[in-house]
Amino acid sequence: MERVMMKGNEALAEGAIRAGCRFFFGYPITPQNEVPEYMARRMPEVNGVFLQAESEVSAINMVYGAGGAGARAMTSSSSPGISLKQEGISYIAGAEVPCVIVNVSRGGPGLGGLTPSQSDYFQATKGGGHGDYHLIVFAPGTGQEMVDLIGLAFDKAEEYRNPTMILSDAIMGQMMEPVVLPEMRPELKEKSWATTGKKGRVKPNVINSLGILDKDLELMNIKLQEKYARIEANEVRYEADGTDDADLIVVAYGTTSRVVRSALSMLREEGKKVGLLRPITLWPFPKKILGDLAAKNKRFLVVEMSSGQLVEDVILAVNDRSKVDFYGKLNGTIPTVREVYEEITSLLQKEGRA
Amino acid sequence: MERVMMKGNEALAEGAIRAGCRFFFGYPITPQNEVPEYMARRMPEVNGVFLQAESEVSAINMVYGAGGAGARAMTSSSSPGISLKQEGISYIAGAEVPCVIVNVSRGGPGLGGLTPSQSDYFQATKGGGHGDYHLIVFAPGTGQEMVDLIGLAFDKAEEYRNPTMILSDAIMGQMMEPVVLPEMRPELKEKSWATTGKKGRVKPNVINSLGILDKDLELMNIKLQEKYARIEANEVRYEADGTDDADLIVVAYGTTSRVVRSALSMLREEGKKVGLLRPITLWPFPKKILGDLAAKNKRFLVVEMSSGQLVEDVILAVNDRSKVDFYGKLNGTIPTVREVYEEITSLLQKEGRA
Amino acid sequence: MKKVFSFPRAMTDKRTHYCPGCTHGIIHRLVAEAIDDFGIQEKTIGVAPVGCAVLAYDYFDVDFQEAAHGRAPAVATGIKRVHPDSVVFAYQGDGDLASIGAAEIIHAATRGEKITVIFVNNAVYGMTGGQMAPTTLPGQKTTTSPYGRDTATVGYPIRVCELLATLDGPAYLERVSVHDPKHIIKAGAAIRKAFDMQIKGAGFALVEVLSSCPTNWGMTPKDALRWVEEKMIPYYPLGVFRSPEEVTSCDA
Amino acid sequence: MKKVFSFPRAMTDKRTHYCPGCTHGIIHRLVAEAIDDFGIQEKTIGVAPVGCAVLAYDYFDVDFQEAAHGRAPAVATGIKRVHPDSVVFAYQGDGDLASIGAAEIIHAATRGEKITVIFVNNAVYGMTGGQMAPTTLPGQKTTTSPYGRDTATVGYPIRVCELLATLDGPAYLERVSVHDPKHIIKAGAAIRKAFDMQIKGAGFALVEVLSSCPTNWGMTPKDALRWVEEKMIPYYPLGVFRSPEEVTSCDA
Amino acid sequence: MTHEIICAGFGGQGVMLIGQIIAYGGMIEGKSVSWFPSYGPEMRGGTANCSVVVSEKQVGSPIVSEPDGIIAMNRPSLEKFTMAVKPGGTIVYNSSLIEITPDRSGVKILPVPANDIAAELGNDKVANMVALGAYLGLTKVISPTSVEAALKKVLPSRRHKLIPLNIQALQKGLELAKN
Amino acid sequence: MTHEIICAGFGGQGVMLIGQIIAYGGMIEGKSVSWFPSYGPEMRGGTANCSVVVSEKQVGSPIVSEPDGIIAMNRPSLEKFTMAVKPGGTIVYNSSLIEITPDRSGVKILPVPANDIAAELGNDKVANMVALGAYLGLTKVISPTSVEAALKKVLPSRRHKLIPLNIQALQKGLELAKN
Amino acid sequence: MAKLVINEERCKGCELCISACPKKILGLSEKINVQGYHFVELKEPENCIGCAFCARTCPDVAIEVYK
Amino acid sequence: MAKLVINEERCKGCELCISACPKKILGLSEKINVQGYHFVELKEPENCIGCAFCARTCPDVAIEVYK
Ligand SMILES: Cc1ncc(C[n+]2csc(CCOP(=O)(O)OP(=O)(O)O)c2C)c(N)n1
Ligand SMILES: Cc1ncc(C[n+]2csc(CCOP(=O)(O)OP(=O)(O)O)c2C)c(N)n1
Ligand code: SF4
Ligand code: SF4
Ligand code: SF4
Ligand code: SF4
Ligand code: SF4
Ligand code: SF4
Ligand SMILES: [Mg+2]
Ligand SMILES: [Mg+2]
Repeated sequence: MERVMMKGNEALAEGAIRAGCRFFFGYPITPQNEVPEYMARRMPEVNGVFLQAESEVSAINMVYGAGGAGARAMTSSSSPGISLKQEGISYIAGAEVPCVIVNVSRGGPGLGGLTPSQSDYFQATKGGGHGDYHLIVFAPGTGQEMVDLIGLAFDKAEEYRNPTMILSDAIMGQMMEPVVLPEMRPELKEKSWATTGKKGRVKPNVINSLGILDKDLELMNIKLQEKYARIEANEVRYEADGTDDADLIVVAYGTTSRVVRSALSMLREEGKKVGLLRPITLWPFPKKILGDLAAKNKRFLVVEMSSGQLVEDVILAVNDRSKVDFYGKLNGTIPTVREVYEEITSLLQKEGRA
Repeated sequence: MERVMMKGNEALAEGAIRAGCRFFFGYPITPQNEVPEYMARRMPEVNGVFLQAESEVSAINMVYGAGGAGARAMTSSSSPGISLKQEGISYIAGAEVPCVIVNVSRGGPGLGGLTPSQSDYFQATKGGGHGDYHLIVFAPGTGQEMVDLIGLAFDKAEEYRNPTMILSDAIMGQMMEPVVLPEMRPELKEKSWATTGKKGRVKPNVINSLGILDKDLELMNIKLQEKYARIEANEVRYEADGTDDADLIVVAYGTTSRVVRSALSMLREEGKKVGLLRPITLWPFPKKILGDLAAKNKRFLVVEMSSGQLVEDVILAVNDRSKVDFYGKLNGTIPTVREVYEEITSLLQKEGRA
Repeated sequence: MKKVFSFPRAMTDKRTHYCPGCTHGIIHRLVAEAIDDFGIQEKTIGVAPVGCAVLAYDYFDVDFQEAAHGRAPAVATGIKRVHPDSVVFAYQGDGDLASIGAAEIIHAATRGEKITVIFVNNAVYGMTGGQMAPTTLPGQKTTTSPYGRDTATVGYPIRVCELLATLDGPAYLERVSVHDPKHIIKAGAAIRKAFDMQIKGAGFALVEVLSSCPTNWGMTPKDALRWVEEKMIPYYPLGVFRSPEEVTSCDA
Repeated sequence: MKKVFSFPRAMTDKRTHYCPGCTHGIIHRLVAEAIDDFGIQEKTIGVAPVGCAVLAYDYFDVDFQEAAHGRAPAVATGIKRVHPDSVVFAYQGDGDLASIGAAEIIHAATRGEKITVIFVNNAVYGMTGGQMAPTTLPGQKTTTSPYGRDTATVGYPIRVCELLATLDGPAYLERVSVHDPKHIIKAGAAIRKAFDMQIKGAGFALVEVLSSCPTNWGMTPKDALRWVEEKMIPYYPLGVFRSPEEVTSCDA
Repeated sequence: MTHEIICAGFGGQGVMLIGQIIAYGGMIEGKSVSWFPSYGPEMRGGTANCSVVVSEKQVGSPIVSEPDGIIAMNRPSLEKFTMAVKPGGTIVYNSSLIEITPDRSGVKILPVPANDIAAELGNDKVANMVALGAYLGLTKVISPTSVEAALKKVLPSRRHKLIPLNIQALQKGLELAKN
Repeated sequence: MTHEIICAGFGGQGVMLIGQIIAYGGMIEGKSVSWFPSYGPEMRGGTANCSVVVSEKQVGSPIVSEPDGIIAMNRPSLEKFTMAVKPGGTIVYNSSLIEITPDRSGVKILPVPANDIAAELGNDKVANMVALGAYLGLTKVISPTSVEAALKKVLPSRRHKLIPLNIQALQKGLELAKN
Repeated sequence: MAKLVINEERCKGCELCISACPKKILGLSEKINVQGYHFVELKEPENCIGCAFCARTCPDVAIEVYK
Repeated sequence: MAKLVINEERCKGCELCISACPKKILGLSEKINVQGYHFVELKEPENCIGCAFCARTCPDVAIEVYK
């Protein structure tokens, strides 16, 4: 297959289309504008629909409608816009409508800035909306993963009838890397549960998240929790690089994992035993591997662009079995390779493993 | 002072007024309707403003305006409405505007139901909106606390220029208990930072959360994080009941703490050594006391109406020092005293402490 | 003997949860009759609002999606774009459509989205217990305007048909009432036309139905209908605000 | 010699970040002149939008609050209710006001909120790089309507003044343009009037200003002004859509 | 000592009110109290009930699932809560509208023709007070004087003229309990 | 071997393009590459730069903070990045517009009168290619043939007729580097 | 003469049909249905003209009309 | 004769004043300012009538007019 250079956002958009997405509803916001702009050009070519909604709130509800009607539908936005979508996301999760939500996140809180950020981690993984629900959250770390994970996001959304999210950022979205695009998916088959018009069915299909009788709501939640347990059992994805012989394992995802990778390669050249554990799914979180590594007496350093969010999940995963250090950069700046290199070096020195 | 019986929601509303709140912006949603309805009757009597906004989104932005202009302003809603406010809340936190947000939460996700729930815990404490920010979150456990904590919420909001939240639920809101109302606060003094019109100031006051130059945003976040550290150091509140001699400590807040209290009093009558640790502030979280208790070899059981949210903070707090069990009820039902009693009893038996 | 009037096929036999005498029931029936008339039950998809009609999906025997409060036009848009040959209708209250959902309805209308909207204006938030709606009349008492709606501080009610009629997108806009049999029949005709517009692909169609809320108005069902006639109609004049004929000239 | 034209006192001397020839700058100046004229600099509070004018607070020497995208009317409402004697104005773009903020502007208007809104209609999302706005003309190419705005699928532009004129709340609505000196002077008068309305307590006032975006339209500043005159004005006719005289009769 | 009660019936039968009276009365007597309403799953109409707790200690759960006693004003309510009553507890039910007898042992059961007595007193609305009187006669949770004081708090002043009638109904109930 | 470059200049000087050409060329030569744009804090106008990484291994950080070389097309860019260049690295700058010389030791420095040469070639726009040629001449990150292949990918087909001119400009740059 | 079929279980006794009937021949029953409502009855079947005003007015679609 | 004070550092060279001037006496300078723009100059001061069209059109409030 031919490799082409594409911006992350455009690679993601083309990846979505090749995965069968034909309905895009979005609203402009930097740094994700390449996604809707690409879709605006491309959707008409594949007989798909690009529609600029009047707001993010409307966009997520259009996705809810289209996803409920059986289509592969998606929306994309950036942090403030994703906050506006929280009610809709909670509805989609409750009604078990498959769809994909992309957050090309930026620095917050508030209006913030356009720099990349990882401070929407909690919002994405713990549920920024109300109620007990989970998105399956993918964190691409390469241009190729922008393509591959959006395809997977659509597949998993349908398999589990669950909204999935791509959590990316300004760097992943704006960066160009070579990618190999997959073939266009053949037409998708109809979903038996979707709102298509009854078309001879005895019972109408109803998409909702209402549990007005107490028991209904509990049953709805039990069903959701059972599904989440299945997802946690089957859908964890991560990359472990040099973790086997490492004393110190750095945990990082997305953009920071790239910076960490550069720093680690400098350190390995110096003969340091360091490794990278890169969660690819942020939810379900790679708890088990971290627990296993912790049991082998590894130490951990979490590097992220936030005041400390991912680090909580790492601590919960390793719990009493190991030590977790944290190196965070607040929104507005990006950790440099040098900074991470020095952080690790000083950590190794402190631990006497240098 | 005279004790009067009031519904929790009305007690809270009167408490707000007596704390000097004169601006209420809200939108109807069950089970918090008593709050705006009370305000609609009461505000004109105290020369205050009750305004029904066109939506929750608008309401939170009116609060941002009014709070930025120097007033004691509040809004209240319930879970789906609180989700809609997430962008606004992130702005308010970023711009450091004091105000109070009330969530009389209900069962989710999605449209859900009207039963009480504690599944908005993560949203309230970890930031449902984008970016690294924190609300100071109070969880009243009695009618009296509905009155007292809203007053405190206004004071702390101003002291730290930070939004605060009252996380309550359908039960706390609808229940009547005797309360003692405080005196009406005297007029509040003007704030030097508020948008009042320049009135002779040399520099205009500007309320915003924009950091368009990279460094600005990092500085804004550093300032916020420093403030959060101060709040964590000074504003933790909890109630410890019988924790000194207890082997097993149940951690619960709000409605579930009431159910737990009933179960514990049954168990204490049986001579069981059990105690209650009730966080009153959910953020900042009473980490230290939990850590200290854990160090004394106590065991913990977390009871909450969710699939497990508070429990994560408890585990993070006790970390490697103790065992934490979990008993959760999914949205749609409320744990009964009997159920909690039995859960604890069986736990004590398992641990051989019965 | 032949049936003069019978139970519509597009309705289920579930008893509704509406209060006695609430005209939501009449409007449901008119919608079901329109679906029957056009024989579109198998390709109709409804969108339920958050409001007293939240359980509408229980009463219609067609596919349904429950929308978040105010977002029915957006949800309907999503569905209609996926199934352009289906018939998609949204059923919304006045709080839902004219307050929290004001942006959604305006934009669905200006987009000329090929959907049918049944807009039930009962001048109050029914489901949540009678709070002020954007359509609450001046002076009207509600639980959040306990001293009567004061236009000096909270402003004026919105006339939705008039508002939408300033847009180029809508194909059909009419305001009707269901306060007596004659008007019910006219309302039925309007609803039928609004479905017909969609079936013919003409564009966005909305019928505003003046409706009663005896419970929150604190009236008997009969008095409530009189209130619709005597108080609401003068503020919300009945009539056609956009007709397909105009649309043709508009497109030209 | 005496000054015929000088730098307004209500503006700071910061250089703006606007593109060369962008008429946001002219509109800023007209607002500042109105503030000067009425001598209200010490009691004026501005609300900045999210849009190219996001940094407006840097350019006016008055208190300011930055609103979330589309929510300036709500923020202005909050401020005005707290300080009823102050003068509160919101400055909004067309994406901000007519798209994401459609509900907020309609409700501020129907409430008769005593604020002044300066609505800058440049038929495009300037700040985010030229996407389609609710005011983008039929056929107009933007980054999200790359084949030209197709009214059959994405509908028609919204005429904001006409829309708001159906409401009872507004005291003053006018559409102006800044494409030449004559119209700039008229625009200044309208903006002054919109502030005067508020000072006099008459109610909600909005001035829609047709404005250029040379950068995203891909034109020279001069050509962009010609485009305003030749393309925008025919779709968005200039004029008064609600005047204080009407209001008086309306209140009576 | 903690006493937990459920008052249940159709909307309009005044069950919420008698619950509030007990709670208020308890408060007046210096006890800890709570009152919690619960409306049926149907959003409008249907049955309703409230939980009341009166205690010497701080009230824990305001939701009563194992009541010391119930006051059931209609049949669905009686059926729903009969088995929940604690052994040794009390069941007072409105025999004017409920033709069955509760199938339960180990508890005190008192049928009260509340509507009939209220009709005799000339006002259907006070049936709830008859039932309350009977319940208080059996359980003594609060004293009749506290009821009178509570009524003044619970009823809006424009309805204070009805207090004597309510007390009369209460007395009728108290008497029934004596037998 | 990993080579990291920053190309910087005014918007409109084509610095993004030459960055993309290097990245594309690297890809064509089978290497791992990344390109990352950065616009100044001003939302419009002003200066811009891009980071390019060409490596035998998987590319880590796409943001270059210690470049092996820079191509600076205007003075602010040169001033900003001069000190960041790694010891032994390369600085190519547009001496047509930059009247200063970079104050830096331990690196190769090549002033290139890019605009003047471009003007000679009859098209101001190819100044960037002159600078690129010089840079490639010094560093050999990618081969000139790869540039030609990359141009075909990077330029939209309607502008392919300009490729010969661009190659000509590249050659001029390469020659400058030889001396 | 027309015939009315009243679904007593759907009726909520709102009386709207009663006031809509031009012949004033409808009235509430003494009996109550499972929902707890006094339902409507055709008091003078012989006078029914089958105009279906009652049916069209009924919010609960509790009346069918035959002629 | 009127007098123009042009703030060269504020000017962005957009040329709007040039086309607004009824006397066509404004033009861009050869020089550039700190912002990098060729700023505007009054080419024929003697012909300026002080109408201030230029000033009113300038988006950057770079011109003041005296008469
Ligand atoms: C986001 C959100 N806000 C508020 C509510 C609460 N709510 C439910 S229905 C309703 C209003 C119903 O009024 P209307 O739309 O007029 O319908 P009606 O009940 O009168 O038919 C509201 C505010 C909600 N469910 N979700
Ligand atoms: C919630 C949210 N959505 C989207 C954006 C991105 N955004 C910034 S400005 C803007 C539109 C600006 O267009 P307009 O209001 O017309 O103003 P202009 O720039 O044209 O003056 C958008 C969509 C945002 N900041 N926040
Ligand atoms: S509350 Fe009003 S609108 Fe709702 S069902 Fe009852 S009468 Fe109808
Ligand atoms: S992008 Fe358009 S609207 Fe924004 S500053 Fe530039 S010209 Fe003005
Ligand atoms: S059909 Fe007509 S006449 Fe007969 S009962 Fe109904 S309304 Fe009366
Ligand atoms: S209108 Fe229908 S529900 Fe009402 S009384 Fe008549 S039959 Fe019964
Ligand atoms: S004042 Fe008038 S004449 Fe003089 S330069 Fe300006 S526009 Fe021209
Ligand atoms: S209009 Fe202003 S900015 Fe534009 S060229 Fe003239 S003086 Fe300069
Ligand atoms: Mg309504
Ligand atoms: Mg614009």
